[in-house]
Amino acid sequence: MTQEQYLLLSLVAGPVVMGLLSLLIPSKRAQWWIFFLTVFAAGATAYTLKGSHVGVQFALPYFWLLPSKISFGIQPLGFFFVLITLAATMMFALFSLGFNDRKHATRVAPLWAMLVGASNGIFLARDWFTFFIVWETMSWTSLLIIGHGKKRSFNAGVFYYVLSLAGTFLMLLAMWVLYKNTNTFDINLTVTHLANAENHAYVITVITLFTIAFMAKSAIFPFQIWPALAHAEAPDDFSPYLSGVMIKYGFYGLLLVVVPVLTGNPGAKISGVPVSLYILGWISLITAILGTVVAIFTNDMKRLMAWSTVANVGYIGTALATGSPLGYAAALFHTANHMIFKGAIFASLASVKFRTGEREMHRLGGLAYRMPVTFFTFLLGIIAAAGIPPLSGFNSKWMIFQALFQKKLVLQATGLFFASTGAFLYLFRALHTVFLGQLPRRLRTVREAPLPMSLAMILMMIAMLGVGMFPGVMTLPISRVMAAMGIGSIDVTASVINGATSSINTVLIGSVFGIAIFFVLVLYLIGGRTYRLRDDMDNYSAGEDPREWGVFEAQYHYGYKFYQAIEPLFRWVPQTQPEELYRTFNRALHRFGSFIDGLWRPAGSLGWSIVFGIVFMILFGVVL
Amino acid sequence: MTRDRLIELAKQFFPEDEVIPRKKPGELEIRTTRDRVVGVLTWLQNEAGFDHLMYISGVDWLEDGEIELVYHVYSYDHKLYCMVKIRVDRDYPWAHTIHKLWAHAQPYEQEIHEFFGVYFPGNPDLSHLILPPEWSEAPPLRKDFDPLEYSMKLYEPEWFKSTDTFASIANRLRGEEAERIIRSVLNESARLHGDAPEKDGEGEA
Amino acid sequence: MNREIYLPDGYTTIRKIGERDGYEVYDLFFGPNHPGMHGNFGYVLDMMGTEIVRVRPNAGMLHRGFEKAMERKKWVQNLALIPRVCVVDPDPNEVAYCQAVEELLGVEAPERARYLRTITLERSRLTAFLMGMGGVGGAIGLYSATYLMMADRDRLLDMFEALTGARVYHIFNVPGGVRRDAPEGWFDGVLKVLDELESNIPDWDKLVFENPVVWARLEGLAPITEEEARRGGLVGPNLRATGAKFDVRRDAPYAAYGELDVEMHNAGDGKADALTRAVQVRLEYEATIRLIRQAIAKAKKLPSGPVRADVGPLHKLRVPKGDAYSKVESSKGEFGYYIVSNGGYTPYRVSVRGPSMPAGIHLAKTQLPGVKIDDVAAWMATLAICSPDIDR
Amino acid sequence: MSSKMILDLFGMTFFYIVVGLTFMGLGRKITARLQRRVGPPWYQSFLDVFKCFSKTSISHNYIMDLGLIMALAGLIATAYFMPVAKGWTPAGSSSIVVILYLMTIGYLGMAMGVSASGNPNATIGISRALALMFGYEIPFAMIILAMISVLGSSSLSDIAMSQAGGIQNWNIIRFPLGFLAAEIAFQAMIGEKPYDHMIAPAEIASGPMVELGGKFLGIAFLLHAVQLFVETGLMVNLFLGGASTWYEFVGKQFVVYFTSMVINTVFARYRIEQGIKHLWVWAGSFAAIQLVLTRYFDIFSR
Repeated sequence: MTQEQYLLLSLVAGPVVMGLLSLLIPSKRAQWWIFFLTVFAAGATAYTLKGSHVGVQFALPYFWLLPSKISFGIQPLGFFFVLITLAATMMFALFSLGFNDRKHATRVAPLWAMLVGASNGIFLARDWFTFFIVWETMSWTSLLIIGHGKKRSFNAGVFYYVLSLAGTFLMLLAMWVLYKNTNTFDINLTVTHLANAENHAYVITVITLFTIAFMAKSAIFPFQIWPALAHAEAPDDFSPYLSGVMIKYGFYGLLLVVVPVLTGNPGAKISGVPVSLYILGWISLITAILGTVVAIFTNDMKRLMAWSTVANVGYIGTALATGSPLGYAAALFHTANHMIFKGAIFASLASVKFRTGEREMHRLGGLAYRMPVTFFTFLLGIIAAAGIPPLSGFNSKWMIFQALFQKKLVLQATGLFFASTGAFLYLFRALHTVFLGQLPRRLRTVREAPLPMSLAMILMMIAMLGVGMFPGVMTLPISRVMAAMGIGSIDVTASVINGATSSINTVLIGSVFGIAIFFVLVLYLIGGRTYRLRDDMDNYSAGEDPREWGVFEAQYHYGYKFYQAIEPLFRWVPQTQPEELYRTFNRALHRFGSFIDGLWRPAGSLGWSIVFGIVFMILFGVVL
Repeated sequence: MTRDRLIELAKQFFPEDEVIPRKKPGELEIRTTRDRVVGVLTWLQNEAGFDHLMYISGVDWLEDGEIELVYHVYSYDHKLYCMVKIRVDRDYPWAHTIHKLWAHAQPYEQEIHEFFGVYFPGNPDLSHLILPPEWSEAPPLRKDFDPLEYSMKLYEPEWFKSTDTFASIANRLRGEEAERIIRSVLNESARLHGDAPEKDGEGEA
Repeated sequence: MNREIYLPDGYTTIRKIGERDGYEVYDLFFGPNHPGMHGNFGYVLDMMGTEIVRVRPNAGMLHRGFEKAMERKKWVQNLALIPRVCVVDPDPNEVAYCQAVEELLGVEAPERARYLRTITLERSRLTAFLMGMGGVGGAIGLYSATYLMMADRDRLLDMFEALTGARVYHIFNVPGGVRRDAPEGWFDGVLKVLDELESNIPDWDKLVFENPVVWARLEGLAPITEEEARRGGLVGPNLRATGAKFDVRRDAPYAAYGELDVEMHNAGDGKADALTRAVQVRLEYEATIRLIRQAIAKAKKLPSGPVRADVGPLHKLRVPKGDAYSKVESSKGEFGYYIVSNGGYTPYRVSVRGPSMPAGIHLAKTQLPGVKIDDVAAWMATLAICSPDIDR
Repeated sequence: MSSKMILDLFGMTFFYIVVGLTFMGLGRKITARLQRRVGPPWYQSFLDVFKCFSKTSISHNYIMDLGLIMALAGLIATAYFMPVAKGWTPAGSSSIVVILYLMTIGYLGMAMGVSASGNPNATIGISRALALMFGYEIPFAMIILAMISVLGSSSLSDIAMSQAGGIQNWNIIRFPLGFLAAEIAFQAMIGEKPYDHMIAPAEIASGPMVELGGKFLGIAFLLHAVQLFVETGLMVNLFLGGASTWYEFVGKQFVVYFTSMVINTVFARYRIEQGIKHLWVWAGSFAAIQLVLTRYFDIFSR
């Protein structure tokens, strides 16, 4: 085994082993330190492997119980994902190190370390069997992390787990079918087999199975409910990872299987897009719109951002579904950008919750005056999320629009405009309600987040600005990855993106904006003297003193039902309440269980259950 | 229903009360007591068709030691106007609330409570609507509340007592005319408030 | 501060939601110096989202103690105070006060004076209607209506100036009649102004009453049934808009109304929303112009004579003991003065019934919860709430 | 980025502000004349801005300063991407998506600045303004998409250039329904009646302006001026054939603004949800019909 192979193995096994080892340590803080160091070690390892190591492979020898070898290898796409996820994870780990102080520490660090290993495993797996193992490891570790010892959170985690389990079964079925037909588990071989298959119905079936599995993981409609539960109930410092990194596994899967297959075997097309992708595009668009609209009327800040994640997943899906190189690149780029900005947003919300313990937005307010770093992180995060130049989110959103323009998918583009305008609504609402307006008296003593958290947030800000000004940091590797995968390439330089219908120069945009700021600043400075009010309540109240009427800061802050005026216009959108759905789901599951239970219980013997089991297994075998 | 018929009926129903026609046609007056007024008003509203409560006014009769409450009601259907008067003790003034009969009696009672100090048990809101909440003086529309005295207590007394202020204003105007006007106003004011209303005002401007 | 809270029964649930924790409800101060507020008056609105859950009227900013001040001033001096009870429509105050004094004195104004009073009152009503219709426009953003109708009102004020020397507070009536006769050619001047106003009506209809946006804003806003209006103390156009047929000018005629044919218009039938109330004012505006023409036609034929009954020197006026209630139909409805005299140089008690109290205080507390913040100004404008007569 | 370019940008900033403020003054004059008033002189807006900037101003906190600076800078930066005439696009590339999204930073800055003042009236105004964005952005986006799908370029200067050669080539002729939709949306975009929910003095006491005074109000004035320039410029470039000289451009802009002011004078204000619904129903359906006809039936294209 070469050194590279060891490094490759350590990327996957290292975090898992360190996680298991740290379980033995009783101190929570020590566990978090180990997690932090593990992530940084993994990041460093990945960085040393960067460059011309494509094709490095590693396979565990045959083991009698296993039907296949366990093999990992560096592929361009997977390794790109490894790099960006590890980069993001390092920031989140730094953030977590600050977050898990004596008061807030949770026991999820070992599990999270294992999850990081599993995550790398997903991106590095070379065969379906390995893929399945690491996928499952990822699922249950994240379930336990989301649960983190709280009943409510555990329920949310179970909901998430059951949904992804349903997806996993379909994936298993697809793998089985592929194995039946090709006699191999190797991912590349099976993809090639599919891309060259004659029977198009067969290809579509397999792809659909895979797609549904990945959709469940990425919370695309109709699986859009789980993030609102899981992201909101997960530990606050884990939410950035959940929303930034974990929701992207589905897209990795789509890019791994579906895109190459459809590039080789497109079948029928609608406006130049393969039919299945076209349908996926519409589904993603529905996801984007639904996520946006529900987010607008959500009051819980973490849940709001979870719905925003759903909406962004919709953008990525729409971009991917254009079936063009520009679309794939836009999807990849937005994946990376979303990782940073949603991570930053969740991180700043976590530090708000860290200091105040509140999650309902209307109970907060005015925190920008007390927590400037958190505020600026959030501000830059929402500017990026709303796709406003010169931050990172704009570049990828622009590319998505270019991809849609290129294929003249005007209706989808209209839908995306809708979702993107809506994004501005809910993002500003969160900004105002949490950070601006009146600072309630009980929050006057709130301090800025601790140093590691602030440092992590500053790093994220720099990343957003950097990628915003120089998208080449991301687009150039993406272009290379795409070329290596054989799905086309895009025309980019460090600061210029050439789309289908026009091109942008991000440095130019950034610098003219800077110059404009300079002009306005000069104007501001030559204007009259300014003095600051010490008292926030000293403002226009139509001639009345608010305090005389029993109105204090908290009663002078408009945050609850912020968009009540336009609520009547959105009656047609199902206002998805995750709790209710969860309860319905729970009841249905329980009823199904009772039904099964009732089938054999009257007989009063174990025999019936065995008979049923055998019949079911036979049926399953026949079907396959 | 004519006025005569109404008077007849009212006398029949409320034999203890005085029911008198007023000078103008279509107007009558019922003098009753605090305990019967709700009954009278209920009868007027429900049986006699008086569905419009115009308002309630209060009159402070200082010499009698009583406060008079006048309920002005009107019948849209019969075009009759009726004044229902009761008198309550000035030192312990209270009356039954009628906001269950006419909901908008609530602010009127609130106002009478504010300006006459009449208490209406059962009225949901007797806070100060017009006066400042910290008002601690006598109810202002009572006859024994003197606004001049109150103002002198509230503001700087010198400003009111000294005529120099006015004289200096007159000097500043540098006009004999102005001074004459101000002098006459001062005289008039002193005459009116100095218990000398019988003298004819020679300084009328 | 011990401002008690009064909330009608129907809204307790909303209040409970709001009070479960103190952060869902926030407060807005609507007045006293809010651009949408008419006069120095205010509502403290407890809001949830953009919807009102509780209203606390905030009156008293304008309180000048007129009722107390009148007890300390001579009968005739009070004439300078009373027009200020309602600024936009001052003459009904003067007439009601003078009529009550006349009733106590036992004199009657000469016929010529009664016609002059009628014409003044009706012209004052026109100015108030113009301001009211413009105010409805202003409350929903149609500022052109405000400006244009103000211009029309100015033409009327010019004629007031020609008659009384004052533009807003005319102090034209005195106990026993009016101060002076109409100057030469004044009637024709008024008729000319009326022609002008009438020719403008189609334009205002197009601008305001047929404007689809105005309809969209006002239709269905704050409906009041006839029964509610009758029992709730609503008067004047607000009452007539619901279909009730009542007008002081017809049912208890005063001045010269007994000899004139006062038209009765009802914009609604059994129920009136904001739009119906606005239209009611518009209908009465046109009817008022016709009524003035009628009155002028009759007044022109009157023989010349005194315009004031002899009640002795006014500054030495003493009014016999007794009490009197006199009411007139102002532009906002029934305006009443209850005057008690103990035979002295000054009134013993003057009590004013303004038309705005039931609507501005009571109806606000019951009807505004559930209304959006968008509609508060429009609600006030269509109900023609005039805060000075709450504060007096 | 040479020093000459910075100088150019400075000159252009001055140009935008002068044009915008002149428009504002003329708009007030037009409104006054329609309302039978004399109205202020046309240069009144300049005087207002000078006065505002010379006064002592009250700031609630640093975010208020930052927000307003960001807002004005964002709109000025947007204007740099607006092709005025041939060779008069200071920042070169003029992708329409850039313009649409850069404009948002102006709104975001304004919203941030005024809601930092802590007045609920201002916040309601902002919530209305954002909600209204929902109303007009969709029709506007649809029209732009229709144009892009015909032309194949999303650069605003390309769109303007493609209409050269006479009035028959203007998009107002080629996309009549789209122009109607854009005109309705434009009314909402510059916040004139019937869509002036954001300001609505009688409802929320001037909304966002409620806490602004001194130079902050001055910045808000300039913001409106530049906003007028950008949005009327957008209409001119999209529908009225762009321009070859700057005075032609300003003249066309004034026509657009004049129309809008006249509509503003004779309409009341909708309720906010009615306004959005109206935009969706009318502007939205016109734009959708235009889009479908253009994209799928190839009508109206060359």
